[in-house]
Amino acid sequence: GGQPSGGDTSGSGASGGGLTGSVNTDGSSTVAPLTEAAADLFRDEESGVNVSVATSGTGGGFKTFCAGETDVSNASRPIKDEEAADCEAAGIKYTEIVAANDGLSVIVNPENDWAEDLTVEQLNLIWGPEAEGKITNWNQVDPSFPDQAITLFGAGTDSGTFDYFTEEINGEDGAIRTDYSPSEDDNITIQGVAGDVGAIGFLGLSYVEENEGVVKAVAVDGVMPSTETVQDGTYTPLGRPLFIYVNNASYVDKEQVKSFIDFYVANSAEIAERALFVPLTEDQVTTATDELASLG
Amino acid sequence: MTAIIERRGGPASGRAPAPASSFAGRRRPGEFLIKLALRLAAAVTVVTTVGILIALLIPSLSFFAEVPVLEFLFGTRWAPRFADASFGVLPLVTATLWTTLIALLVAVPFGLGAATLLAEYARPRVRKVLKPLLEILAGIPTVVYGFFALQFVQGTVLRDWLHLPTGAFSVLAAGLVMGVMIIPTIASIAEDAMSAVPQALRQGSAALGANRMQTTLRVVFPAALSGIVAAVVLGISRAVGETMIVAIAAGNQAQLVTNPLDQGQTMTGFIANAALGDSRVGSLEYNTLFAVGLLLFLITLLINFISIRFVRRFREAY
Amino acid sequence: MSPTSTTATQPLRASAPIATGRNGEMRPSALAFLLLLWLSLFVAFAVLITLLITIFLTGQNKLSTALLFNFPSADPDEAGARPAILGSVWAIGATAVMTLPLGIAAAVHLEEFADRKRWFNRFIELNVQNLAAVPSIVYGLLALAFLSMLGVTNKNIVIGGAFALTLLILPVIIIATREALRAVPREIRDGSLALGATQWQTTWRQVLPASVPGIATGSILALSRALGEAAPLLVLGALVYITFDPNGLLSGYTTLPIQIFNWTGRPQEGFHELAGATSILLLAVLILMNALAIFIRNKFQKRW
Amino acid sequence: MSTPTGSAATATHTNFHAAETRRLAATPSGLIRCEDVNVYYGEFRAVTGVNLEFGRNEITALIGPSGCGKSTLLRSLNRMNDLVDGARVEGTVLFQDEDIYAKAVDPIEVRRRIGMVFQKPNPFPKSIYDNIAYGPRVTGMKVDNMDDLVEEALTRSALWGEVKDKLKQSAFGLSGGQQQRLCIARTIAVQPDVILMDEPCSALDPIATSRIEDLMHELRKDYTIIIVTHNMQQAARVADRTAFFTALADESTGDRTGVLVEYDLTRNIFEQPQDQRTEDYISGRFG
Amino acid sequence: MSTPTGSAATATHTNFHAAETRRLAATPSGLIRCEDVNVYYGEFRAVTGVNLEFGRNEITALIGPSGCGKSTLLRSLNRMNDLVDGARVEGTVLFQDEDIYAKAVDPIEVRRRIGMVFQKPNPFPKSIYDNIAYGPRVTGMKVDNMDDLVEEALTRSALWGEVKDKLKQSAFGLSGGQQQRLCIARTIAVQPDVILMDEPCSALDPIATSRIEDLMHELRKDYTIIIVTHNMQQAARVADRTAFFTALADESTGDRTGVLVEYDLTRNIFEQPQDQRTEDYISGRFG
Ligand SMILES: Nc1ncnc2c1ncn2[C@@H]1O[C@H](COP(=O)(O)OP(=O)(O)OP(=O)(O)O)[C@@H](O)[C@H]1O
Ligand SMILES: Nc1ncnc2c1ncn2[C@@H]1O[C@H](COP(=O)(O)OP(=O)(O)OP(=O)(O)O)[C@@H](O)[C@H]1O
Ligand SMILES: [Mg+2]
Ligand SMILES: [Mg+2]
Repeated sequence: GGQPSGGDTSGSGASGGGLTGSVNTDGSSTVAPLTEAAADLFRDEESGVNVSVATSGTGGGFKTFCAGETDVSNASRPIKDEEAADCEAAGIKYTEIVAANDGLSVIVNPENDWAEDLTVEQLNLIWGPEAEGKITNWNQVDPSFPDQAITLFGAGTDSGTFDYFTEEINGEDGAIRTDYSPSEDDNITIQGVAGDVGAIGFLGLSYVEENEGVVKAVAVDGVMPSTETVQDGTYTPLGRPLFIYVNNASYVDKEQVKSFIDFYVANSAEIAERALFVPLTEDQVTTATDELASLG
Repeated sequence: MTAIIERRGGPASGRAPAPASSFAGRRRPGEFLIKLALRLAAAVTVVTTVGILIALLIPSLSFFAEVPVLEFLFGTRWAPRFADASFGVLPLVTATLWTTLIALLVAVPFGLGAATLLAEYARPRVRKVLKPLLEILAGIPTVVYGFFALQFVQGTVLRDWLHLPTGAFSVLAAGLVMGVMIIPTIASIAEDAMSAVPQALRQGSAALGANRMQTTLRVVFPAALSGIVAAVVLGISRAVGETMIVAIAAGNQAQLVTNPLDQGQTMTGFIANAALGDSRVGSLEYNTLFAVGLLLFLITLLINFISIRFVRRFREAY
Repeated sequence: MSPTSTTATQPLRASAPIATGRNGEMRPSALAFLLLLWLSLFVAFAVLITLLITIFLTGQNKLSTALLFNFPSADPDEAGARPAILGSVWAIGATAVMTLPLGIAAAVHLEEFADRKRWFNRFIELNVQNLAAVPSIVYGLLALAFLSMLGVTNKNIVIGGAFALTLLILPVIIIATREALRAVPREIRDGSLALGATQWQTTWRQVLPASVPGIATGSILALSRALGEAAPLLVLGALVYITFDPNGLLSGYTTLPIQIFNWTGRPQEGFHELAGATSILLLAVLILMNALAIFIRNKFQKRW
Repeated sequence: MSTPTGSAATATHTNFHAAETRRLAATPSGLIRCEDVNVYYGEFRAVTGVNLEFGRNEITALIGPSGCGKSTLLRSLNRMNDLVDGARVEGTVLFQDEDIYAKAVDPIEVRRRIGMVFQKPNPFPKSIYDNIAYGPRVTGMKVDNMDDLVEEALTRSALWGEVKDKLKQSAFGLSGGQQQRLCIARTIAVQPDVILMDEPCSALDPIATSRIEDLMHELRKDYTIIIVTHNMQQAARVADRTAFFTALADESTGDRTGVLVEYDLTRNIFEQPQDQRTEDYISGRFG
Repeated sequence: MSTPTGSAATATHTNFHAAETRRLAATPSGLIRCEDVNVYYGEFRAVTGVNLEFGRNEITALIGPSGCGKSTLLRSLNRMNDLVDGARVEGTVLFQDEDIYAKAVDPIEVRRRIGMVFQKPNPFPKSIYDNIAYGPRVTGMKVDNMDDLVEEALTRSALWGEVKDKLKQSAFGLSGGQQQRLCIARTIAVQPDVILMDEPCSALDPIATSRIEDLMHELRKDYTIIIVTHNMQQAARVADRTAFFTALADESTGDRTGVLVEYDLTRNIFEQPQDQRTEDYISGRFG
């Protein structure tokens, strides 16, 4: 599993570079800790820059982003076509940067000793729209499972996590049974699963690692989510990248935004570790650096 | 003595010729402007109400253009933001009813008990200490109550201590804590109502050989009944409108709640949870928020009017 | 029998002693009733104390100056609530500045000038009572819709939150102020008017000064309610991580209840402790405000 | 400046009804006796050193200027002061030679036996019937037939004829005078020995007042009545004996406290007051 | 049943001070004249058809049982009733032959010219000095030296000696009688022509009462005074003329309304009342 971040900060450059101004970010609450960690570390370099992180969800973030309100949008899934169209209509040009990786994890109650490894098909059986009102007991998922009612918890509909999970497991963005307990607050999901033997839920890997013993992760198609399995790509289909979208104009025109984003990418490993995410691979770092370089 | 205070119409001057203007009004434009400003300030409250109505109605109208009113009101499946959307608000309403009912079961007896103690038994000095202490309960931020309900009441008391078959959330836990929060509201109004019962009635009862309990139950309660009803009704209104406790502790699954140990999403819980994300202005999701808000507003409006009626009745009685 | 009594019909009962040894106030039913009443209060206080203890146990580790002076951070050991504290100050300050003059003016109009015979004034009264019981989240929706209509897309600004909070506590302040004004005896007004003072002079120079303690008490209580409110601000979208001090009405901000709400939603236990510590802080402030209000009420409120 | 010196008699005609129709002993029989009674409200001493006996089947009036402690003393005779915060009685109040403040005494029973009628009629917000039945019910009286009891109480208080057809209606529908008689009926219903009345007519019009005064004469046959009144002519009309109180300023503190100035047969108080203060009061020089 | 019939005279001695020290015209000079005045509170008519003239530099007393509309009428003389919700005056009230309810009349100015002193002393929660200075300040009087004005007002109201060393202290520190004289001083300070007094002594003790009565005699030299009182002896002592009011029940509605029964020189009212109701009231048969 991943290690909680250490306390040591990078602080490589001389602090107080003299920049001022603000960097406004909004978007996924899953990605928010990543950007916050970046801002934490960045503050040691450029204490004059105000970084703010709002958490309207990935979809909500894109709305303000495409209205030109924010410089950076945090996203736990790629931008959708309609959202891109909005940006285009508003004349907003942007760059997508993968900032870290995450293993979207399926979790169950620690006392659940039957569902330790589920297939994508089983997950689809449990979570698909057709399951609504029908699949209510674990023994319907697999006859060998005990007679135990299933209760479901998961991310709220505005989150990228929701979009990603529905896309990957149910084959269509937003397609999911509705008789589950959606929450924009992942910790509520933890509470839900921890409080119910028959519960199952999904959320980011960091929550699983922080709540060992409270909830436990389920292997998907035989692979447990972890830094390694996510980085080496074996944890599929739920291993996923986390994104930040940078407003090109902001990057070019606002020195503080450029400085922050450059810092973000340059220190991605440390930032990811601090925020309990899976760091970028070498290739991903190179790609991101190149993308930025092309902006000038 | 220096006659600084001169007599204007004294006998010395005889009947002073009284010109028609002797009382003529001084013009006081400042006074007029001030009164106008005050009136405008008062009118702001009306503007607020109109604002609420407009703010809720316009998105709601767009909402009802897409979703028939009857389907909204009587539908039993609430899944507004899913691919397979449906807009039956009854699940939210049932959850609201449950949390409200449970809250009242706590707040009414305890609130009335506390009010009776304060109004009928406590000496002024004791009351002076107890009442503010009780009011702290109403001052605790509801976020704090929410986590108390979720972690302590639901997690520790209901699950660990009582071993009740309940999950992570329940309308029971939310309702119980909400009830505690409402105790001071009910106590305060009920106490007002009881204190408004003239001392003469208590004395009359005591002079006939009734003890305090008899006086309280048989004279003061009936006499303060409308005020007590008003207190309960206002308690209902508070419970229906409370947001953070239910958003945190009642759960987020919109389902028809039949068992208080189940989770459920209330109307306010839905609005709060939906608002945590950010819906595009004008989208159906956004309008849904306001349709539920409108329903909530209308329900509390109705309740408030009932409560105001009863308050007025006890104010008028004495 | 008394020799002076002309019609000696005093019945037998006259000789029954009154020293029965019993006491009607101490009948079992009466004692049980009293016990129930005390129980009501006891339950309420028991919950209060339990709540305070659980919060304290959660938050005690994180009660430090770091909480007061540090910015939020992705690392719970470094995070503090500084922007939330300042944000609360800004939001409540702006709310106070907007709502106090408005609320007091409206109350003065209703109590001192309005002719209750006019339907409009009666309607305003009714309306204020009703607004006082409108759920707070509805005010959030109102502010959301209002800001949207103005075309403001970034609703995470001090003035937006203050707007919602102002409308939320305006009726509370109006009602409290009216009560304070009503407590000033008629005689003071009559005395002033009989000297040839105008109604406004009477209000401004006699009634308002005399009701300052009552108004202050009500206002502090109303503002403390605003300070603890989270729901309407949540609807406006809440900033939770800012690395700067809110510094103006258009500045981004977060408040203590929102910060608590957010931290409790984090995976790390450390953030939950922070939420507990922040709750302690918020509660301490609220209880202090309550105590101040009660102090003012007891100390300065004249009993006429 | 003007010192009142003239002596033009007013056209006042007073009827010493009580004195004229009854022969009274020089000293009362002492159904209730106050011995050195002081009454305090917290630190403040409202009544000081009262020694007074009230005669059985007599009407005794307490008169005196406002604030001299008449009501306070009256309430201490049936322990109604127990219900007032901070009120405290020193000295002895004997009822049938029993100390009503003794430990073993049930204050509830004291109040049943020594009933009270108040200044403003205070019917309960119930029906006329229930107003009367309330006392017997709460005191747990054994009542064979409540209807009879209600009828008798109302008859005794001269109200039966007026209300017999609307017993189930709210008592609030009655006129002020009827309400006051209802309160008297209510008191009678629990079979007290003594009825205390604190300015029972001051909220009533002349006709209602005169009906109550008539009623008091009736009731005297069976009850002992102690009445506080502001209206001296009323005292003269109804009372067998009259006690005059006034308020004295304490030399040290400046606090005013009520004292008994003079107590005598009513006619004596009004025609040959022994104390100058009594005479000043009776003649309207203050009050 | 007892019907008051006896005629034993009380020991009452009344001093018709006013009548004895002054010769008065048979009809008053009419500084204020009420013509057919009705006063309503909403639908309820509290006072009906009053015709009355108040003489310049005279003291006129209004007496009558509680609720007969004395205060209501008094307040309609300086438009204090304007401030009571629903109160409405019909008929004409003339002050120096001007209709004070005419359109062009400023009620504020009416109240300054016709001052008022109330039942309960109502000093402002300010210093003694500021209590006096308040009126001149708010009415915008041109005052050369406020200190002199304050001194004179206090002197005229016989208070200067008692308070001259504590002008800056709160008026609440004064005794009730001093407070009432302060209220009179406050009224004098705005130079009114008439002073209305609504039971100014009913909250005061005998000594304070007598000081106020003395003061009224002093003030009569410069002011016209109209006083409502419950104390008939007070009316007899201070008033030049007395008006007796009572409350009549309306045949149709049963509502009671106040009417003027009799108005005459005080001595006549007390010694030769023309109306049976006046005599009944004066002799204490009700009230
Ligand atoms: N509950 C109380 N607490 C404190 N002081 C009181 C209380 N009741 C009365 N007093 C004071 O005790 C004194 C005597 O009051 P009391 O009411 O007995 O007078 P009273 O003779 O009945 O007057 P009145 O004729 O006005 O009814 C007064 O100074 C009064 O202010
Ligand atoms: N503000 C008011 N609104 C409605 N009715 C009123 C109002 N003030 C007085 N009244 C009524 O008008 C009538 C006359 O009242 P008013 O106060 O003038 O009587 P009063 O002669 O001064 O009595 P008292 O001797 O008790 O002072 C009464 O029936 C009273 O109830
Ligand atoms: Mg009394
Ligand atoms: Mg009056």
